[in-house]
Amino acid sequence: YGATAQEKVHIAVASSLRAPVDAIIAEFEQQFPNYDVTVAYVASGKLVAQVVHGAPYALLISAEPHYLEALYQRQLIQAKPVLLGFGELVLWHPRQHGDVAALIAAADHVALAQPSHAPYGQAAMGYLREQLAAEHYASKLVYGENVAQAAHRVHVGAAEIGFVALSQIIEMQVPQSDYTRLASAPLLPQAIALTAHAGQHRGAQLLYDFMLADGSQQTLVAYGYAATK
Amino acid sequence: MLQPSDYQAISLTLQLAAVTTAILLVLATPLAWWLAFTGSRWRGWVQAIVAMPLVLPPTVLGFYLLLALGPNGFIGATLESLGGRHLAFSFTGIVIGSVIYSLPFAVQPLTEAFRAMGKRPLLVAESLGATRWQALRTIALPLCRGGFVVAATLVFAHTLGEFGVILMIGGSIPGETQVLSVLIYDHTEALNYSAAHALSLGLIAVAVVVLAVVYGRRQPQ
Amino acid sequence: MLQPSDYQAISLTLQLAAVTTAILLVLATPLAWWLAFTGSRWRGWVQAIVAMPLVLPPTVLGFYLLLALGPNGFIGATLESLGGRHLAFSFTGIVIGSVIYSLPFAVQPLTEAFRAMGKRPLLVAESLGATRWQALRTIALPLCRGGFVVAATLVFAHTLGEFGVILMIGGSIPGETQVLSVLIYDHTEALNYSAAHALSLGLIAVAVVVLAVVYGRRQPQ
Amino acid sequence: MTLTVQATVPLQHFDLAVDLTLPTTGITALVGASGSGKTTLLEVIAGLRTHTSVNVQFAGKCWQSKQKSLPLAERRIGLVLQEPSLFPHLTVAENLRYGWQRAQQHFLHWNDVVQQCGLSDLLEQKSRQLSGGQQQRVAFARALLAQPQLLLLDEPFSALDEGTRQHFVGYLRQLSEQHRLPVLWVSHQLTDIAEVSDNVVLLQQGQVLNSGPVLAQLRQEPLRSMVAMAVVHTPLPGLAEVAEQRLRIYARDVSLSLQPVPHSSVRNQLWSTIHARHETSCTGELLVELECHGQYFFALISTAAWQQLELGIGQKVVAHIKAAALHHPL
Amino acid sequence: MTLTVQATVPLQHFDLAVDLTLPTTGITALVGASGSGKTTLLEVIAGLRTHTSVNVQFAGKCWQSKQKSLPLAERRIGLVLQEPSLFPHLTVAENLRYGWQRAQQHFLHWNDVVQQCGLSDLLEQKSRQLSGGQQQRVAFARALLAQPQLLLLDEPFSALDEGTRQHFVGYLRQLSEQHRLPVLWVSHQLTDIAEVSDNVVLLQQGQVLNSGPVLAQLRQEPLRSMVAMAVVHTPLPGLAEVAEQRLRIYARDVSLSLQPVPHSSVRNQLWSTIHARHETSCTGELLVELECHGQYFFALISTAAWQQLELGIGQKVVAHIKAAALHHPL
Ligand SMILES: Nc1ncnc2c1ncn2[C@@H]1O[C@H](COP(=O)(O)OP(=O)(O)OP(=O)(O)O)[C@@H](O)[C@H]1O
Ligand SMILES: Nc1ncnc2c1ncn2[C@@H]1O[C@H](COP(=O)(O)OP(=O)(O)OP(=O)(O)O)[C@@H](O)[C@H]1O
Ligand SMILES: [Mg+2]
Ligand SMILES: [Mg+2]
Repeated sequence: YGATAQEKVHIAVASSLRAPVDAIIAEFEQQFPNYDVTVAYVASGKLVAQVVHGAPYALLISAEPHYLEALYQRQLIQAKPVLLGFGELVLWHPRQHGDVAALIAAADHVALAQPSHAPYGQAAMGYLREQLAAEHYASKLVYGENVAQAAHRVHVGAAEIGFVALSQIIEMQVPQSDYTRLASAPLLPQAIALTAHAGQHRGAQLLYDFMLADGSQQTLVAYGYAATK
Repeated sequence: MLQPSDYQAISLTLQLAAVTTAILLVLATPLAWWLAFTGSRWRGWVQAIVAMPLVLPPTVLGFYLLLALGPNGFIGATLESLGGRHLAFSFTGIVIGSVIYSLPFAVQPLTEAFRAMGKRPLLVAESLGATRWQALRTIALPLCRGGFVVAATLVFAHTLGEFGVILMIGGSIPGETQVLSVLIYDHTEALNYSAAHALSLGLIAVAVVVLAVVYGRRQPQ
Repeated sequence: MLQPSDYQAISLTLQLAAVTTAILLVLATPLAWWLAFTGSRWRGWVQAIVAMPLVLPPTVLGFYLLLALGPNGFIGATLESLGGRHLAFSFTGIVIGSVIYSLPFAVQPLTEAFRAMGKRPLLVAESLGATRWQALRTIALPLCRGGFVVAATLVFAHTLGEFGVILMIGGSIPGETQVLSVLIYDHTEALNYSAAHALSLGLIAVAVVVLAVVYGRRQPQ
Repeated sequence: MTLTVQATVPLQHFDLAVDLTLPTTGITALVGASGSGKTTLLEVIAGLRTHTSVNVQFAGKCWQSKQKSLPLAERRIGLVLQEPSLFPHLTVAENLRYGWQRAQQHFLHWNDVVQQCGLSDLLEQKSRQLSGGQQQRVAFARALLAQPQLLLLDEPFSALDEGTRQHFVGYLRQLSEQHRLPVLWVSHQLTDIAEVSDNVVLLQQGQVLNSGPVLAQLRQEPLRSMVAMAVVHTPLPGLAEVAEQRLRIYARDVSLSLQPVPHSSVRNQLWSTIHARHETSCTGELLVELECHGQYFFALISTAAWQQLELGIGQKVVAHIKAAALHHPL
Repeated sequence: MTLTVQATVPLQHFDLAVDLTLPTTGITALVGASGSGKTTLLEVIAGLRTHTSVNVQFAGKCWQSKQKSLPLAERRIGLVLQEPSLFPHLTVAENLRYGWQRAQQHFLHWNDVVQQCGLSDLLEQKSRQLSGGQQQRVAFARALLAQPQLLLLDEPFSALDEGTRQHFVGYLRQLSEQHRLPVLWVSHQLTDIAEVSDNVVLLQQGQVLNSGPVLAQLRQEPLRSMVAMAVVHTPLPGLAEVAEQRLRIYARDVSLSLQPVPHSSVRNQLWSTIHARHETSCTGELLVELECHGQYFFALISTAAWQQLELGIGQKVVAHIKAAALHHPL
């Protein structure tokens, strides 16, 4: 490549969405070879700070819709953010089996993302509060920067079980017996928005539409997200 | 303005930094000594390996340390087989992580300080009846004071600010492994800027004053 | 095994580390000189302030730098009002970030090296007809070579591994600000462990060999 | 043309407080007990110690004053410090070249200096692997090769064996005479100083106790009893002919008799007049000052001999000086 | 009881290759030209330079061999290196105390040593602010206060003025005699060495050229023509009575005549026999070796005088030695 001048499209994506977004962008670039999409995988808090301070992103995908709302308030994104899909919280227990309460009771450490800023962490915390009395889990929780770190801990065995995203489970091809879907946990909305200076960016507009189109929605589903429609 | 959890984090952070600095000075001194004076052809390699913790991103280093220290890891498994507990998510674990991560900041300035001093003063001290250990304590330590100050302040300051390794190994458990840097990070991620600013400012103010006192006491040439 | 984006990140990382090291040696030398020889009562404070970048978590430091360098920040706004562009999300921006973050690693070892050398050799060189600059280059530089090696390798290695500041200021733009450490971090975040392992191993191998050569060339005492 | 130094520099137990004017020709020796401030004074002149109350002028040019400090590089000083201060990362040749290549004209030649200082075999050696005396020789040669307009030497030959030191003292005289190179040197070898210096400055506790031409200084305390030697200019009637124009005569090499002595191995017999008689630190010994054709020298004799020979001021005596004493190193 | 050293240490241009046995009583001087290996030998004995082919035994105890190296602390050496090597962060008193407080018994007393070395006023001073000579004195005192069983001194008095140096040389003799402290010292002051040493070891290019009692060495080349001095034991018939048991007589202080001379300031007139005649480096001068009651000394006379007095081996002559020459420092 390089023969024809490609238009660059900078986008920023929540790191938990890396796998499906990579797949969707590959399709997009095949379909629209004039565009070269570069993706920064950034946690939502950083993403907000960066956009506020002049980041050149044309399109944002966040696992925290209300962070995007904040940007919308400041008129840094064009329109109200739109839902792209829903993530799903699961409990990963590769070495033990049983019901969730028993697993937590048996574990020394339960990994989850930091509830103060990571949506999967918030969801996990909410779930725990609803289902169990604090003394059953409070001393066992180990927090990660995000849901990926929660997964690392279970992966290396430092924590026996952990609250992770269904998309990660699919990504890692975890057998069904090793995780439990948490029906009562809320779904985690993933939102998409065009930034204020994406106006003249045709590529960004195209990608935005592509993301919301059926094909992409199917890809998201394949990666463990619930579709919006 | 600060909450109890902040105070807990501050005290934990200072403990961690102090313990790490103390351990590193003890570990790094003989290692730096060997590096400064050995004629071994492995010297270059050892020195390079000591610098390794620097080239990996802290979270990645933390990942590998977690692997080693966790129950399935080499160190963790050994400990457990001996009836102990693995080291992930414990204060001991984050101390080990900090020690490994800051190793080069302690070893390298000390190595240079020893090299600059040379062996001569110690031999003279020994000829005056000092044991090797006394010579080290009464002569090498004060003569290499500059190197020790640099090593200690770099390690201390770096441990105050480090969070990638600690977060990974420690799991941010309040009162056990949730240090100030992790807390500040969490505040900024949660867009809770005023809390982040307050803690950062406090950290900086304390550090500036401590370091200015440490540095200010040294005489100029 | 490695993808084009990996190669791009590797080359960018090496560039960043090299540029940062070069800039820091140039900046840190006069500063360290002043710190080593001044009698000013501000010395302690200046030295403490130089160490400040260490005590903040990298992403938090990055956050403040973003504030300063971005279009609304003091520096960024000034640049823009002068017809330039602000510095966030550019290679220049991450260079500035790395330089500030690694400043203490360059200044402190150099200060100690200058102190240990003392002024005497330079005065002798000047009495032999050398200008101050020649004396610095032909005498201080080789005599303080140890200090320069420590400063350069700490800065270089640290810049290779640094990612908090860079990620914040740079935003991981491939070919512009996506350095290797950010890439490795991304791989681990994406649970893409094999890619992360491969890149980490490669980084470590290259770094060990480079450093072993640098260190190995030094004669023991 | 003079070198003037006014300085007040606080030291540990006293101040260095000098106001000196020295000629810029010939060799001036700086002497004084250990810790009297010699090194400090030399460093003040060289510009290594700067202090607000220092004023140095060389040949009409201001080197150091309250307002200004001439850069060391422009002073063109050949400096040998008490510790040799070689550049340890350079070889001997590189050390020597350091000043050499920065000099404008080269009135002192590379080969001459290297050979006189006995460095031909050492040129390629790392300077940190030199013995103490070798280091001093390199430091001296390096100072010379920088083609200085003033030599400032601080105990430059203290680590050399006697033979070598004698050679260097002679070389110093030669440099001073052939190249009109002014020299200010510190040394503890009073005989060396008496042999080659033109002027002497005596420091005590940071102050100038005495200063002036060496001939006069040798006739005064404290040098008189410390050195007990005189310098005379040849020819002198009664003295065998010698090549040197300047002869040192040690008091202890001179004996007295009332009449010339035949059949003695002593060949120089000078009719002299007893000019003065000085006590020495040793009871039982006298220093007799003799005058001979307007020149002065001493004889060291025992009080008993003075009494036995019934000597007195103004009396004519024969002074016997061993020929060998006139040029033997010891 | 001996100190034996076998060593082969590669140096820059040659090897230090010695196989020495030295007595552990009295003072042994190590002499040799600049760069001949004196410092290296001292450092080998002290254990500062370790090398596989070094073997050192002191008083029957192995200090250094292929297998073993006695820790420096247990050797109890009083070491003064060529550069004084004080601890710069300590005061003078703290430097002195460093060895003092680690010693078992204290046969050398603090006050004596401090006073003899002239350090009373310097005790509180930071040692990095001392003059060169002051540093040497502190280093010497520090070595003594460590209560050593052997003194190893490398040019310990080279930065001292002549008066002070004389004092220290005398003090060294006193230490050796009163405390039976063996001393091995390097010095370039041949007169000092001749004055107080019992034995001399002469190094040349890393090898022992000569070694033995000082009386014998002074009668042999190269010391004979370098020092031109003898040491005699008193009393000696014809010599005025003196306090010293050991007298040095410089060849240049001795003149010869065929008959005793009346009316001369020279009071010592010894009937002696001409034992030998040696050439010197100076043509026109001879060193005449004289025998008197089984003791030997030299006279330095001119060849012309030899001829004029018609001297010959075996002839009886009167040697005139100035009384002053017998104890004057120069
Ligand atoms: N570290 C070293 N490595 C190799 N050669 C050395 C080293 N130090 C000194 N030499 C060489 O060994 C020889 C002996 O050195 P040494 O210092 O023992 O001489 P010295 O007799 O003490 O001389 P001086 O009277 O000048 O002090 C010298 O020729 C010197 O160049
Ligand atoms: N940096 C210093 N600060 C204060 N006092 C000093 C300093 N250096 C030396 N002195 C003191 O100043 C005095 C003069 O020292 P200086 O070195 O000039 O003596 P010196 O005449 O060269 O003696 P020496 O013959 O022993 O070398 C000494 O009494 C010494 O203790
Ligand atoms: Mg001096
Ligand atoms: Mg020597």
